[in-house]
Amino acid sequence: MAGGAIGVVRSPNIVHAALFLIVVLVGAAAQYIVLLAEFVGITQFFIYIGAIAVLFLFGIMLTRAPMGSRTDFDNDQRWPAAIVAVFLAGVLVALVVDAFGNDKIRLDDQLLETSRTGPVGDSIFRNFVIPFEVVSMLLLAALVGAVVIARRD
Amino acid sequence: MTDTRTPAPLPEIEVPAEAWRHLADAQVNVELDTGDMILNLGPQHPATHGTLRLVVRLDGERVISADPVIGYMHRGYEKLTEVRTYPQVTTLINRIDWLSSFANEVPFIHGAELLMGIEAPPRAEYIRTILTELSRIATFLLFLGEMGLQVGALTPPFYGFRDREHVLNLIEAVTGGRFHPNFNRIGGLKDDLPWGWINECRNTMKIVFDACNTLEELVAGNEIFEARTRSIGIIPGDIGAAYGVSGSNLRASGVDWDLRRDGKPYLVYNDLDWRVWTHPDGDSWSRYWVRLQETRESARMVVQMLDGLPSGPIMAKVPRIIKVPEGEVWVETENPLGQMGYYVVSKGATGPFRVKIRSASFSNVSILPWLLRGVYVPDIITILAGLYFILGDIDR
Amino acid sequence: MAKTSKKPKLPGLVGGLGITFKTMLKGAVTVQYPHEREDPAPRARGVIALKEENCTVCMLCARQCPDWCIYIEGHKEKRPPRREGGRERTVSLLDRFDIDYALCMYCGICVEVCPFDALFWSPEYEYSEPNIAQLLHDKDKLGEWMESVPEPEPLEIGAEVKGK
Amino acid sequence: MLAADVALNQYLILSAFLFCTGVYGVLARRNGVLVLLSVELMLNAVNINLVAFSAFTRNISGQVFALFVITIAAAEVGVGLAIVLLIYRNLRSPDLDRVDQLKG
Amino acid sequence: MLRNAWLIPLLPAISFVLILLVGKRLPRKGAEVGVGMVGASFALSCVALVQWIQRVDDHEGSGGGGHAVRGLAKALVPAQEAAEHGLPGVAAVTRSFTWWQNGGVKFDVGIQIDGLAVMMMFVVTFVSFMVHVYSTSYMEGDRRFTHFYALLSLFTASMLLLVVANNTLELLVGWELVGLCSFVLIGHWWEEKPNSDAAVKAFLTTRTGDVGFMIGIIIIFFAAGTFDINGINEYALSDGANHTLLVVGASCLLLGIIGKSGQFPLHTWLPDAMAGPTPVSALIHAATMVVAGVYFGARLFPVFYEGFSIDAGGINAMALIGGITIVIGAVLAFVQRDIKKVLAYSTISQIGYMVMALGVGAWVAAVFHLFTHAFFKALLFLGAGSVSHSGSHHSFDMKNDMGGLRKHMPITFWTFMIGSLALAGIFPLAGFWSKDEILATAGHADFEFFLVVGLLGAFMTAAYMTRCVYLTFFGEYRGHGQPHESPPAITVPLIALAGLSVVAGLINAAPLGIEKFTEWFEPGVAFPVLEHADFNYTLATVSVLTALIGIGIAAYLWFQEEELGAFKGLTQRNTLAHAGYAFLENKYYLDALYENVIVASIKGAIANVSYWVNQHVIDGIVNALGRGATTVGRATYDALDQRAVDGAYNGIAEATGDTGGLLRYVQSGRVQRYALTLFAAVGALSLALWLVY
Amino acid sequence: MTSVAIDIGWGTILSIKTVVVLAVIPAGAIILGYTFLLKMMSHMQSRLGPMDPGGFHGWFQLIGDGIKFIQKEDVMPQRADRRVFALAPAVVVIATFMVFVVIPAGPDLIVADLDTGVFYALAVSSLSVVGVLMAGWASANKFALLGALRAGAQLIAYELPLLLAVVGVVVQAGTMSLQGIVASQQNGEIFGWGGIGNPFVLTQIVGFALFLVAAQAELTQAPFDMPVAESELVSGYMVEYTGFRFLFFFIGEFGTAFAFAGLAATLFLGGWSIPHVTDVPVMNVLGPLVLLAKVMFVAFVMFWARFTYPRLREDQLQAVAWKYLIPIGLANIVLTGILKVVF
Repeated sequence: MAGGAIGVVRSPNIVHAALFLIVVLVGAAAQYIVLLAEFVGITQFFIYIGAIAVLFLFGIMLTRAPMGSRTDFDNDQRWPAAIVAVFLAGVLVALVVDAFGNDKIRLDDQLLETSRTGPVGDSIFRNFVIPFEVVSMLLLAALVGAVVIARRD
Repeated sequence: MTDTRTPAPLPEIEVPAEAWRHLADAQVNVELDTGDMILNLGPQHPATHGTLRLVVRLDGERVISADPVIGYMHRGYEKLTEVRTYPQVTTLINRIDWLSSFANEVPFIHGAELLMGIEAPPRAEYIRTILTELSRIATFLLFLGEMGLQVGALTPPFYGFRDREHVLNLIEAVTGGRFHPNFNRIGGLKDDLPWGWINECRNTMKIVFDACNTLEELVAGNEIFEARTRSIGIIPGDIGAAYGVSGSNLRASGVDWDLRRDGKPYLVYNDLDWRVWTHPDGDSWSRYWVRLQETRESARMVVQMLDGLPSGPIMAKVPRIIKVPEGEVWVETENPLGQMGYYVVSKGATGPFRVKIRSASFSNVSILPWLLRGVYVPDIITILAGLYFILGDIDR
Repeated sequence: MAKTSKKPKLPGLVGGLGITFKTMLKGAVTVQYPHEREDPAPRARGVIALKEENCTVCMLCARQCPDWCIYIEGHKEKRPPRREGGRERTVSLLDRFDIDYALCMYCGICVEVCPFDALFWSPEYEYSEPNIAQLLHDKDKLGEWMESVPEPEPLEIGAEVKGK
Repeated sequence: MLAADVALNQYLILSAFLFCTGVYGVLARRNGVLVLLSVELMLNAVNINLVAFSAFTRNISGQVFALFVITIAAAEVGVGLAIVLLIYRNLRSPDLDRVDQLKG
Repeated sequence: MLRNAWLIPLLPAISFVLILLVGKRLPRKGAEVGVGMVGASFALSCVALVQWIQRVDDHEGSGGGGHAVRGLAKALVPAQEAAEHGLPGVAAVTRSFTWWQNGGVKFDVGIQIDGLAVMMMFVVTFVSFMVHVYSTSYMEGDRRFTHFYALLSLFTASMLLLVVANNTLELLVGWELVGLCSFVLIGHWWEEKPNSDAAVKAFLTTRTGDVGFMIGIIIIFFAAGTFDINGINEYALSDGANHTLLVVGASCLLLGIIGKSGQFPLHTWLPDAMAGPTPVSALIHAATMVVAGVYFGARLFPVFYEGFSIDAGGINAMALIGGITIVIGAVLAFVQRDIKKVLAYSTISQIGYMVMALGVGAWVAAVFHLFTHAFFKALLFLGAGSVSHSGSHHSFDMKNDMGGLRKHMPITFWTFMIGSLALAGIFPLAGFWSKDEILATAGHADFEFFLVVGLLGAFMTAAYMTRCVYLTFFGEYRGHGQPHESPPAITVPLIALAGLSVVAGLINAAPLGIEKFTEWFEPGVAFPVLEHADFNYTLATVSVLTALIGIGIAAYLWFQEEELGAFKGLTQRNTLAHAGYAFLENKYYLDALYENVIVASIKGAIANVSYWVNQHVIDGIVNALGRGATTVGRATYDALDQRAVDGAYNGIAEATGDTGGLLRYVQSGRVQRYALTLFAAVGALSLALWLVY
Repeated sequence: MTSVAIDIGWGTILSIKTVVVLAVIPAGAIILGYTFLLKMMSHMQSRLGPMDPGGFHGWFQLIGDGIKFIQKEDVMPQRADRRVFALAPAVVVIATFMVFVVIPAGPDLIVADLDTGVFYALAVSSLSVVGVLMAGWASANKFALLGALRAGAQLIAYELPLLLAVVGVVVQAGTMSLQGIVASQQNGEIFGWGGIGNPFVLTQIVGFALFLVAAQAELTQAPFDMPVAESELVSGYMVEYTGFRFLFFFIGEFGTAFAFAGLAATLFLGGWSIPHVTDVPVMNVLGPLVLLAKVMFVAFVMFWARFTYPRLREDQLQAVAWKYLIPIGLANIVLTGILKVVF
C-alpha cells in the first residue's frame, strides 16, 4: 500500500500512476474489512475502484495519455515539496505516537455487530439524514457542474 | 433498330429537404480541433466485404471524411476480353459480380446477339429470365442475412446462407455451376432444364417466401435493427442519381426506375405481371426493405414464368465459329446490384475489339465520401452493408 | 398473394426470439461431410473425364481453354488402312493429356467444343490434394473419372430433344 | 468467538504516511490528473483514520463519515476531471504550471 | 376502504405518472387514463363515504350496522333524536408509519380519515371527475392536451394528499403541490404574456401567504411538539396550551389561508387566474386550490378556536377578514365584463362566507357551505366554459360576445340558472341551506355584525348573478359565432352537478329534521364543543327575501332596459358597432348608462371605486413594495457599492498594487506554490502547538 | 460451517474453497461455452456445431481449444506497455473469481456469507472494467483503445441499472446477504400461498428483466457488444491478445456470464433452494445441482438474446441505460418500497 502510494506520486507514466492508485485503494478497502467495517470496505470497492478509478483511467485515455513514460511530470518545486511532506509526516507521526501510543482497537463480535450494514444504514438515515440530503444535493450539483464544465459550447 | 447508345432517361424526382440536414450535421465542430484520428478500415478489415479499403478521418467517433481506396482486386477484365473469343468472355464476366454471375452474362450475350442480329428462341429467353431472377434471389438472400451480421446479429446470415443454398442447388442443377454457370450462349442456352426441375423450383420458391418472412421478422422488424438503420445514410434521390447510384439503392430513395421495366426491353419482363418496389426514405433500412420486397417479387416472377414456360428449341441457328459483324452496341440491364452495362465494339473478329463494363457497385460506392461525412463509426458499417456492393463488381 | 405475413404483430424483439427458438427445435441442415455426403446434381461440373479413345488430338480444347490449363502432346502414327486397298491412315495418338485443376476455371468450354465427345463432366468432387502439383491430372487419372460420369438425364417437359 | 487486539497506532501512522505522500504529490506534480490522484490519496488517508477511530471508539459515526467522504470524493473527481479536461482543451496540455493567469 | 384511503390520492398520482410517460402514445392522448383513474378514485371515495357513514351510525347504536348499502339506506331516513347534538365521538381512522426520525423528532407519513376528510374526498374526487370528463371535450385539440391531463391528475392527487394528511408536514407538501399545479395550469397557455403573468402573480401572491403558513406550522410545532394534526388539536384544546404561541401561530396560519383562499387583501390573484382554462378554474374554485385554505381552517379548527378566542364572541381577525372579503368580492363582481371574473369574485365572496363562518364558530356551517358551494360553483364555471366553448366563440366577454344564448343552449342555460339560484341562496336549493346555517349561527353566537354583513352579501350575490345571467342568456345575441349546444361530454357533467346543487343542501335541512351533515361529518374527538343554532324561520325568510329583492331589483333594471325600446335599438346597432367608428360613442353611451343605472340602484359607484382601489391601490401596494425593493437595491448599488465599496477597493487595490509589485515573485499564480506554503505552515503550526502543549 | 466434522483449521478450509472456486470458473466457462456458444447457437442457426472432438457431440472441442491456446505463441505488440498488458487478463479473471466467493450453492456451500453479499458481488464485478481499460490502453492499438473506452463507458453506465434491479430484491428480502435472500425466497409466500416459496422473479419481474438486460451489457454481449464489435473494431480491447492471455479473457467472459447467471438465479429464482426441503445435508448435495439447473436456465435466456439480436450503437446504448433502464429501476424501487411498507 505504501509502495503503491509512492508509485502514485513518483511513477513516470500517468496510467501507471492511476493503476498504482488502484493498488492503494484496494489496500485501504482491505484495511476497512480488517477493521470489521465491511460496508465501508465494499463501498470503497464499488465507488472508488469501480467508479472513481475507472473515471480516472477514462479521463487519462481521453486526454491521449502518451504510451511511453515522461520524465517531466514533476514541476520545479520537487525538493521543497519533498521536504515539506517529510516534515509534515514527521510531525504527524510524532503527534500520533505521542497521543495514542498504547491504545488498542479491540476487534470482537460486538464491534462486528455494530458495524453491520443495518446499523450503518440506520445511522445514516436517522442520525445523519440531513447531511445525507446535503450530500445528495452536492452530488447533483457536481453532476450538473461537471456536465456544464465539460460541455463543448 | 433504335439507337442503341442512349441510356434510358432518368425520371424527374423531388428531393426531400431534410436530406440536406445530413450535410449540415457534417460540420462537426471543426473549430474545435480535438485532433483528428485517421482510421484505416481495410483492406483486410473484417468490416469490409472483401478488400475495400476505407481511409476514415475521425473526430471522436464522427467521420470527417471517408475515402474509399479500391483496386486491390483489379483483374483487368476489360483488357482481357480483347484477347478472348466471345464464348470465352462469358467465363470471365461470370466473375465480375460473383454472387449473381448469371445476370452478368445476360447483357453481354444480349449485346453480341444484337450485333449479330440473332434472336434467341422464346424458351431460351424464359429460362434465361428464370435463372436471372434466381441469381437475384440468391444475391439478395445473402444480403438479407449478411446485413444482420453487420449490425451485429449472429444468426440471420446463417438463415440467409441456408435458404440461398436451395436456390444455388437449382442453378447448379441446370447449369452445372453453382457460382459461375457459364450457361449463356450466343443465340440461346447451353442446355435445357433437367427433368423434375420445375417442381423443385416451385418448392424452392416456397422456401424463399418463408425465408423472406423469417428475415423480415428477425431483422427488419427488430426494433434494434430499426434503431440502427432508420434515417442512417440517407441518400436523396437526385444526389444518388447524380452519383450514378442505381438499382435497389436508388429505388430505396424513392426513384421509381427499374431497367427491367424502363430500359430497352430485354428478356421477357414485359410478359410478366410484376411491380417495381420503392421506398421514399432513402436510408439503410429502406434499402433493406426494398431488397426484401424485390426478393419476394422475383420469387413471384419465377413462379409466373414456370407456369408460362413455352416449349420449343433453346438455341437459334448460329454458325459454329462465331464472328460478330463490325459495329458497336450499348446494352444495359438491371442486375441485382444495379445498372450493369456493356459497351461492345466489334471489328468483325472472333473476339470483341473493346469492351467497356459499367458495373453497378463501382458507381454505388462512389457516393461513399459524400454519404459517410458526419456519421458515427458504427454507422459506417451499416451504411456499407446497406449499400451492398461486391468487390469484384467494383474492381473488375 | 401474401405480400407480408399477416400474423398479429408482436414486438420485433419477441418475434425474433421466437424464430430462433423455433429454429433450434427444428433440427439442423448440416451435412456431416466425411460421414455422410451430398449428391451433387448430375450436371454439376465436378471434374473433367477423358475418354481417351475418342480423342483425336485436335487440340481444340486446349486452344479454347480461357486460361490454358490443358496440356496435350501427341504424335502421329501410320496405321494400316481400315479396308483393304484403302489409303494408309494417319492416326494421332495421345502422349499426354493433362489438366491442371489448380488453374482450371470449370467453365466447361473444352467439354463443349470437343467435336468427338472425348471430354465429359463428372460431378465427382473429392480429389483435393495436399500438394498443389498433384492437382495436375494426367490422362490416366482423367480416364479413371470416366467411371463416375452419369448418363445424360432426361429433360423437362417442353424441351426439344436434339436429334441424336 | 472473534477477539483480537490491534494497535490503533499502526493505522494512524499508515494514514499519516499516505497523507503526506499525497501532499507531496499535490505539491510536486505538474499534471492535473496526477494532482487529482494525489488528492485521492489524502482522502483515503482521512478515511482510514475515520474508520480506525470508529472501531476504536465503537461509534459508528466514523464509518458514516467515511461513506460521506467517499461520496464527496466521487463528486470531486467528477468536477476535477471536467476542469482538467477543460484546461487540456484550452491550453492543449494538462499541465498545471501553465495555469498561471492569476500571476501577480 | 377507510384504512386504505391512501389509495385515493395515489390513483391520480399514478395517473399523472402514466400520462406523463405514455400519454402521448395513447389513442385519446392520455385523457382515458386521467378519467379512468380519477373515476376509480371517485368510486373509492364513495365507498369510503358509505363506510364512514355506516361507522358513525353504528357508533350511535341505532341498529346493527352491517352491510354498507343498508347503512346508507338507513342514513337517508330522517333521524329523530340523533339530531339532538348527539356528538358522534367517532375517532378518525389514522394510519401512519415513521418516515424518518432525527434527533428524537419523528416525521410520519400517514392518513387521518374522519368525517371532514371523507366529505372532502368525495367533493374533490367528484368535482375533479366531472372536470376530467368535461375537459375531454373542452380541451380537445389543445396542443398540450396530454400535459393538461397529467397536471389535472396531479392537481387532484395533491389536493387529496392534503385532505388525507395526518400531519401538518404532509399537509404542507400537498399544500405546496396544489400551489405548484395551479401555477402551471393557470399558465397553461403561457405563450401569451398575460397568462404567464397571471400564473406568476398567482404563485407569488399565494407564496406570500405560504411563508406565513410555514412559519405558523413551525410555531405550532414548537408549541405542541408534534406535527400530528390530532395531537395539535388536542394540545390546542388542552388546558396547558400556551395561548400566546397559539395566537401567533393561528395568525400566521391565517395568513396562509388568506393567500390560498383568496381572502382580502391577497385576493387579487384569483380573478387574474381566470387566464387558465375554464376546467382548471372550476377545479381551483370548487374543489382544490381555494378551498384548501378553508379545509385547513376546518382541519386545525381548535387552533383557531383557541387562538382567536372564538367562543368569546365579538370581532376576531378571522371573522373580520371573511366579512370584509364577502363585501369586497360581491361589490367587485358587479362591474366585470368577463363572466369568469364575475364568478371569480363571487368565489372570493363565498369563500369569505366560509372563513367568516369559521371565525364565528360555525364550523359545520362553514364546511357545509364548502360542500354545497363546490357543486354549484363548479357548475357555474363549467357552464361558463360551455358558453364560451359553444356559444361565444371562446370569449368570456359578456357584453360583447354573449346574450340571448337561452334559446341556443337550453341545457347550459337551465343548469346555469340552477347554479345561480343556488348561489343566490333561494329556497330550497343547496346554497340556501348552507348560507342560512352560517347566518343562523352567526346570529346565535353574538356575532350580529357579521349577520348583517352576511345578509348584505346575500343581497349583492343575488343581484350580480342576475346581471350575469341576464347578460349571458337574455337579450339579443351579440357574438359572431354560431351558438349551439355543447356536446354531451360537457352537458352531462353540468346536469350531474346541477342535480347535486339542488339536493346537496337537503342533507342538513334543519326544519325537515335532517341534520345528517352535522351528524356524519362533525368530528367528535379533539374538537371544541360548539353550539348549533336552531333553525330560525324569521332569519331564513329574511335572507330569502333579501335575495329575492336583490334579484328583483336587478331583474327589473335589466329587463326594463329590454322593454324601453330606445336602448333596444342601440343594442341592436351596437352589434354593428364594430363596423364603424361612429357607433363607438353610442356604445360608450350605453355602457355609461348601464353603469349609471347600477350606481343609482345598487351603489355601483362603490363597486367601481373599490374595483379601482383594488386594482390600483392594493395591487399597487404589492407592486410598489417590489418596486421599492428594486429601487432601494439600485440605490444601494449606485451609492454604496459603486462609490463607497468600489472606491475603497480601488484605493486599496492601488495601494496593494504598489506593494504587490514587490511581492509578485511570491504570488506566482500557481496554486501549487500556495499549497506548498500552506502545508509547510500547517506542519510548522502543528509542531508549534504540540511543543507548546 | 458447523457441519465440517473434523477441525482442519480455517486456513485449510480457505485454501480448499479457493481451489474449488478456481476450478468452478473454467468449468463454468466451459459448460456455458460448450452448451450455449457451440451447441445452442449452432442449432439456432440450423447447424450442428462441433460433432467430432471427444466423440459425443464434440464435447471436447472447447478443452481442445484451450489446449491449443496454451500452445500458441505469446505475442506482445512491440510498443505495448508490457507489464500492464500482461496483467490485464489476470485482473479480469480475478474480478470474476471474486464474485464466486459469495454465491451460495447450498446451506453450507459458500466461501463467505458476507453481510453485504450482493453489494460485494456487484462491487467486485465492476473491477473487470479496470482490466478491460488496462488491456485496451496497453495494447497500443487504436481499435483496442476505442473498444476499451466503449467498454468502460458501457460498464459504468450499466452498473447503475444492475444495482437498481438488485435493490428491489434487497428491499423485499430485507437483507443483502445472498444466503438470507435465498432463505427468504424459500420460506416466502405469495399472497399467502407458500407452495413454491416466493421466488422473487414473480414479484420482481421488472427487476429480473432489468437485471438480465444490464447483465447482458456488463458481459458485453449482443445487443450490447459494441466494445468487441467484430465488424467495426475487430474484437475491441482483445484484438492484440493471443494464446493463453486470450484464453484468460475467454474464461473471464464466460466465467462472468456464469457468475451473473448465478447471481440472477440466486436473487430471483431462489438459488439452491427447493421450497419445503430444509434438510441441510440433503440440500448440500442437491443444492449445487438445483443451482446449476437454474443457472443454465438464466444463461439460456441471456445467450438466446445474444444470438438473436443485432447490436445497438454506442449512443443508443447509453440512451437505453439512462432514459429507460434507470428510470424504470428507480420506479421499481419506489414501488417495492411502497408495497413493502403497505403489506
